[in-house]
Amino acid sequence: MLIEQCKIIRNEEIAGGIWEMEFSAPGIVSYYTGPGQFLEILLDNKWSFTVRRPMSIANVEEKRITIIYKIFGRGTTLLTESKVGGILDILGPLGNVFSGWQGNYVPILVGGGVGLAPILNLFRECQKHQIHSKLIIGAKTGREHFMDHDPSNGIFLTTDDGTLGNPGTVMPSLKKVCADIDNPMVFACGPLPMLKGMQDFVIQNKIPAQLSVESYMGCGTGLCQGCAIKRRNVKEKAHSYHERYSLVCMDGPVYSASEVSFD
Amino acid sequence: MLIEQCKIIRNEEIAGGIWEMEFSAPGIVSYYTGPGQFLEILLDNKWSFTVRRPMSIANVEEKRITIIYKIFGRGTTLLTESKVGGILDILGPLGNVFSGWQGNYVPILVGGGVGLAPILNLFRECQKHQIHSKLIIGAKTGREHFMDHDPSNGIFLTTDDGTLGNPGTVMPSLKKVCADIDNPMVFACGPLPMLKGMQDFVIQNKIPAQLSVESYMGCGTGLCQGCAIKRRNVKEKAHSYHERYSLVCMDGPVYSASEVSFD
Amino acid sequence: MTDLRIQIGNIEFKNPIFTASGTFGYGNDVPDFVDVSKLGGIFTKSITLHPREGNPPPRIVETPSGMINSIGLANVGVDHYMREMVPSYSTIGTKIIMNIAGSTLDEYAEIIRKMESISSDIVGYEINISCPNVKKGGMEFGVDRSLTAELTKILRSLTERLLIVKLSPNVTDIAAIATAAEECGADAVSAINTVVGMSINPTTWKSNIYTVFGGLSGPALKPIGLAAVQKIFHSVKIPIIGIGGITGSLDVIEYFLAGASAVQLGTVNFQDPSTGERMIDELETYCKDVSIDSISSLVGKVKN
Amino acid sequence: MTDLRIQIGNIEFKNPIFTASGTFGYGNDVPDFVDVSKLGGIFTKSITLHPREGNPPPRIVETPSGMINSIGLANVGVDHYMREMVPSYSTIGTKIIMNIAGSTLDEYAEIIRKMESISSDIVGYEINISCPNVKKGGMEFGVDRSLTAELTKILRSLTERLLIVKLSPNVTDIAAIATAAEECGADAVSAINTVVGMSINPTTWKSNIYTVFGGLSGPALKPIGLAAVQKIFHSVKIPIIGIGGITGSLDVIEYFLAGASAVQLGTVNFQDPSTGERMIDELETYCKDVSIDSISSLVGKVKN
Ligand SMILES: Cc1cc2nc3c(=O)[nH]c(=O)nc-3n(C[C@H](O)[C@H](O)[C@H](O)COP(=O)(O)OP(=O)(O)OC[C@H]3O[C@@H](n4cnc5c(N)ncnc54)[C@H](O)[C@@H]3O)c2cc1C
Ligand SMILES: Cc1cc2nc3c(=O)[nH]c(=O)nc-3n(C[C@H](O)[C@H](O)[C@H](O)COP(=O)(O)OP(=O)(O)OC[C@H]3O[C@@H](n4cnc5c(N)ncnc54)[C@H](O)[C@@H]3O)c2cc1C
Ligand SMILES: Cc1cc2nc3c(=O)[nH]c(=O)nc-3n(C[C@H](O)[C@H](O)[C@H](O)COP(=O)(O)O)c2cc1C
Ligand SMILES: Cc1cc2nc3c(=O)[nH]c(=O)nc-3n(C[C@H](O)[C@H](O)[C@H](O)COP(=O)(O)O)c2cc1C
Ligand code: FES
Ligand code: FES
Repeated sequence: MLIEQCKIIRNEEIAGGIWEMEFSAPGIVSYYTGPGQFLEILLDNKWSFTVRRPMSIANVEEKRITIIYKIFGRGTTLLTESKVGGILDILGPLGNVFSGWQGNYVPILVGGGVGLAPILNLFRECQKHQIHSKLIIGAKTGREHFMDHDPSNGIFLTTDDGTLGNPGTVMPSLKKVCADIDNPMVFACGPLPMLKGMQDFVIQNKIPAQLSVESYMGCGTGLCQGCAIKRRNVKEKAHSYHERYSLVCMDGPVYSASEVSFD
Repeated sequence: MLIEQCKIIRNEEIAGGIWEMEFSAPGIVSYYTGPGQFLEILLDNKWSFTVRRPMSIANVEEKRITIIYKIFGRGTTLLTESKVGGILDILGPLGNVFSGWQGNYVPILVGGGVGLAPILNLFRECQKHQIHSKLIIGAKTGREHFMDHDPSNGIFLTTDDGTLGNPGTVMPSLKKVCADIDNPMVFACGPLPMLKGMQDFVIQNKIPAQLSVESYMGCGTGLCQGCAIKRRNVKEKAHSYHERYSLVCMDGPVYSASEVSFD
Repeated sequence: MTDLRIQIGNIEFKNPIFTASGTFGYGNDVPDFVDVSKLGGIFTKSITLHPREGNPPPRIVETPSGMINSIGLANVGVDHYMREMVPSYSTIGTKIIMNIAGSTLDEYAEIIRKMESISSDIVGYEINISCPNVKKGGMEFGVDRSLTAELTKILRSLTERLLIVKLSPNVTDIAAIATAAEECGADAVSAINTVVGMSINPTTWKSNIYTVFGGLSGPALKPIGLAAVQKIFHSVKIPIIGIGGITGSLDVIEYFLAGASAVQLGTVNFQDPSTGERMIDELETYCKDVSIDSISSLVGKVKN
Repeated sequence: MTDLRIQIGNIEFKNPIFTASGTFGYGNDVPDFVDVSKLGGIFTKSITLHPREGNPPPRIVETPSGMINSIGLANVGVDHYMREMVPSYSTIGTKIIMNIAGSTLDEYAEIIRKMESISSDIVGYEINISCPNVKKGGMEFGVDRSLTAELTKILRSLTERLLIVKLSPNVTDIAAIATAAEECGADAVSAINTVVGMSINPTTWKSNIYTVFGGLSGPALKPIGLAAVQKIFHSVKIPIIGIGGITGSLDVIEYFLAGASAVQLGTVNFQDPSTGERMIDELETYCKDVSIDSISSLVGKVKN
């Protein structure tokens, strides 16, 4: 982990409201351990943005890192205005990685909204290791997609409004894919409602699953204690430091589906 | 007076640490009344800069305005990063104008440091009206100058370190020029020490003079009452609202030399 | 059509967007490009019994997301105000609340007595209690529950116009002071005034403000203003006028949710004095989008 | 060579740059790229008698030039701390001040008693008095002069290590509380803790902080911290440790000029936890540039 001044190589809109940025980050890359890890990006040095913005690593190619981000609020809007050749102050790599996907399971990768990046990273990693995986990407509408719906190659796009790929959320597609496979293991990242639905489904069906979760982050380094998420099934008892809450930046962002609670 | 979104046409360093910026401002130009008036520039819309920065109008050409600014702190530094084609949020025109230079006097124009802009504006105006004026521009060192030392045409440059033009501050040159002229009237703008010296000299020698003064400004429109400057020779008496202080943005920035106090 | 009207005491305002004392002059001297008639109301700069020249410069300085000021209540004094300013209000197209300041209980009372002796379009008084009380060794009226109560009681007896007490945030328990004002007959409280602050030039070692201490305003203190309003909301029933760091219509919504029934805009007027008028349309759109008929139904509705 | 050393009580610190409680963990768990040995000292997060899980999320939110937090004193508790953390301090290369919090006078005392029963490298205690006193209906210790005095007196009798009282800015008269601490034997005071703040999501109407009220920190409150230090400086003789919104070495100079003898960095550590180390060289350069031998000669030297 270190703070690096990263030169921007590319920054472009790849679908409606979805941007991809590539920058040079030899230092960060030298510590990188795999899909799931994320970065903390400083948006300016004038304290208009007190906290860095967390962004998952979408790809690492030699000494370059790619992120995929969705325009959400004023920070991500500012990011779209970053010019090629400009410098971004980035802290990373942070967090843990998806694991178990090299085992005996068929990895089912599910990404939605801002949760695309780590899932695409894992997808590529599977390809590199010649692991046959399924990929399900959800979006509200067709123009937010930048890949092709390609069921024969195990790539399923879904849209809430039915304008592209399978209509509906990722859930029906996930259920169908899981039903067709003997040994599925789910890896997912996306908005809260999606993760909730996912968690219910995999627990009910005893499918092993890892979820990459989000949380409002103050530092990314364990110092602020802001990024707490509730653990699941923790008995209410006093004096049990770090039993009820987990720090997403230190213990996560990837959790086993049975570990965390979204309530 | 209005607030206008002005498109930047040019922004370049014209001498060491001195920049010139030209932008399109048809609305502001339509209210412009002459040299001395200034603008209030908003540096961003994120409240990293609470107050607008006051900048004198250095030139008006059709619907375009030029300012000349010196890198001073973080605001002027940010201004240098403004790109051609970009937009600046500008309030103006504000303040009063130099007056009396079309009368029976020989205008002696003196500018130093950040006080260059309104003086050059007045110089050009004199030229336009075929009024023969003298121009004295002071700087710390030669590399801060962008004009030619040209005594035969009434243009005198001075440098504190003697690297260009007449050595020393503007004062010796001013005294010399005034001594050679029958009916001088001084118009000056510059840093506080210069204005102080100037004031002493013109009052002692009964030379009519107008000084454009600076003050920390919160609004430029009379609302904040922040830009107060002391009036000269005001008897200490209670209950004399607006006798002791003048608001530079409303009553100034141009004052008769005998009106204001720099203590 | 969304209803932006709000009621304070027996006065109805066409919308809840007011300008804050000391940031909009007397209301009749703002730049031409501002249409004050769109505003719900204007709170004048603090007016004192005698004219005041104000403090020596430097009077203001920029700070992170804010500024410090120490103007020293520069104003024309009540007599000049009555003579020269008040007549212009008959055609101004919005409601005027006169903000008054004093250094003794008598001074406040005397100002109101004078104002009540003439007929005018002023709908009420906002009492700036963040003023040093010369009779109590310079302690501010607004930091003391009983002083605030006494002052409010006296002024209440002098007028039937709106009486709004403007609270200082520089206290341990702002809700207690608000309660005192309510109990003694205030029609509303406004909160907050500026927070005590300081700034130094590290090169010259000089204070950036002549009086050393000044008042912090601007977005930096929005969280402080919101917290104050929320605390007061749990303690009083009279309307609260929220102040502090408002720059856009979403800030107004935040203040309403925290418990404000109206708001005042201060520092933002220095960047653009027409900010308030633009908010009116934005608030209408917001209310339409979230399907509420009246902006008043937002008051205090924050969830946790 | 400029002398950056400073003295508090009988302890000498190699420089006046400390990290603030709750923003640097226990000092032994910071990112690798940070060289803590360069710091003058580390103030641990608040440690309580029993471990605390802290508050439910959301615990933090960004605000203009600052942030609000409501962590709820999540910490391992004093026993675990003594066992697992304290031993690591023998090789940490900087001085450790343990920050303690409690909800009764006894709890504070019990923590110090436990700590005093073992030998350790801890040079002192910073007392977080911005905690609700459960025996007084939840009123904070730090808002009350006599409670602060009583607490300080008790703790003073239990230790000869440094006793530093950390003051809350949410009071009418911070200098009075500082004086109480001084009179009862505190070696120093630190100021300020966070200012009460609030933030609401105008779309969801939800509080951005689970507990509704939280603590505002960051550059937004630098003017408030500076004013507090200046006020305290005129009231006490013991050293003041300045806190609030420091992000660069010029901010440190401002705090010294206002009256601080040392400073703590808080929120800035979240952007870059190595900020403190970089300041040391910058402070040396500054002192050289203005030709002062010892940074201590800046203390309280603001001019007006
Ligand atoms: C581990 C992790 C990985 C992420 N990876 C990606 C990614 O690859 N691509 C992507 O588009 N988005 C990603 N996000 C989400 C992304 O961080 C937010 O969308 C972004 O911070 C919003 O910033 P903003 O300034 O645009 O929004 P703002 O207008 O500032 O805030 C709007 C909302 O965004 C959220 N938010 C703001 N700041 C933070 C913060 N520091 N931490 C968490 N949430 C915040 C809050 O809910 C806030 O209310 C990730 C988040 C986490 C925690
Ligand atoms: C009427 C008027 C006309 C001016 N015309 C010019 C001009 O043509 N060219 C030029 O280079 N400069 C001009 N100045 C000065 C210019 O406004 C300051 O140099 C500039 O504001 C500094 O901003 P900064 O952010 O770079 O400095 P900062 O780092 O923000 O501030 C450094 C210092 O600059 C001064 N300053 C900052 N903000 C203001 C403000 N709002 N008002 C006044 N002073 C301020 C203060 O003394 C402050 O301590 C003029 C000033 C006035 C009052
Ligand atoms: C320059 C200036 C002058 C002010 N003068 C007064 C005043 O005369 N009387 C008063 O009650 N409040 C005064 N205030 C306080 C404002 O009315 C308001 O309470 C405060 O600025 C917070 O709001 P804001 O953050 O929107 O500016 C003044 C504020 C500023 C910035
Ligand atoms: C996330 C966070 C947690 C904090 N926790 C504590 C704490 O446990 N005990 C304490 O005394 N102060 C705590 N503080 C207050 C800081 O020590 C400091 O006083 C305050 O943040 C102001 O400094 P800053 O503006 O540099 O952050 C905390 C501050 C933050 C931002
Ligand atoms: S983001 Fe600060 S502890 Fe996790
Ligand atoms: S700058 Fe605000 S009154 Fe002059």
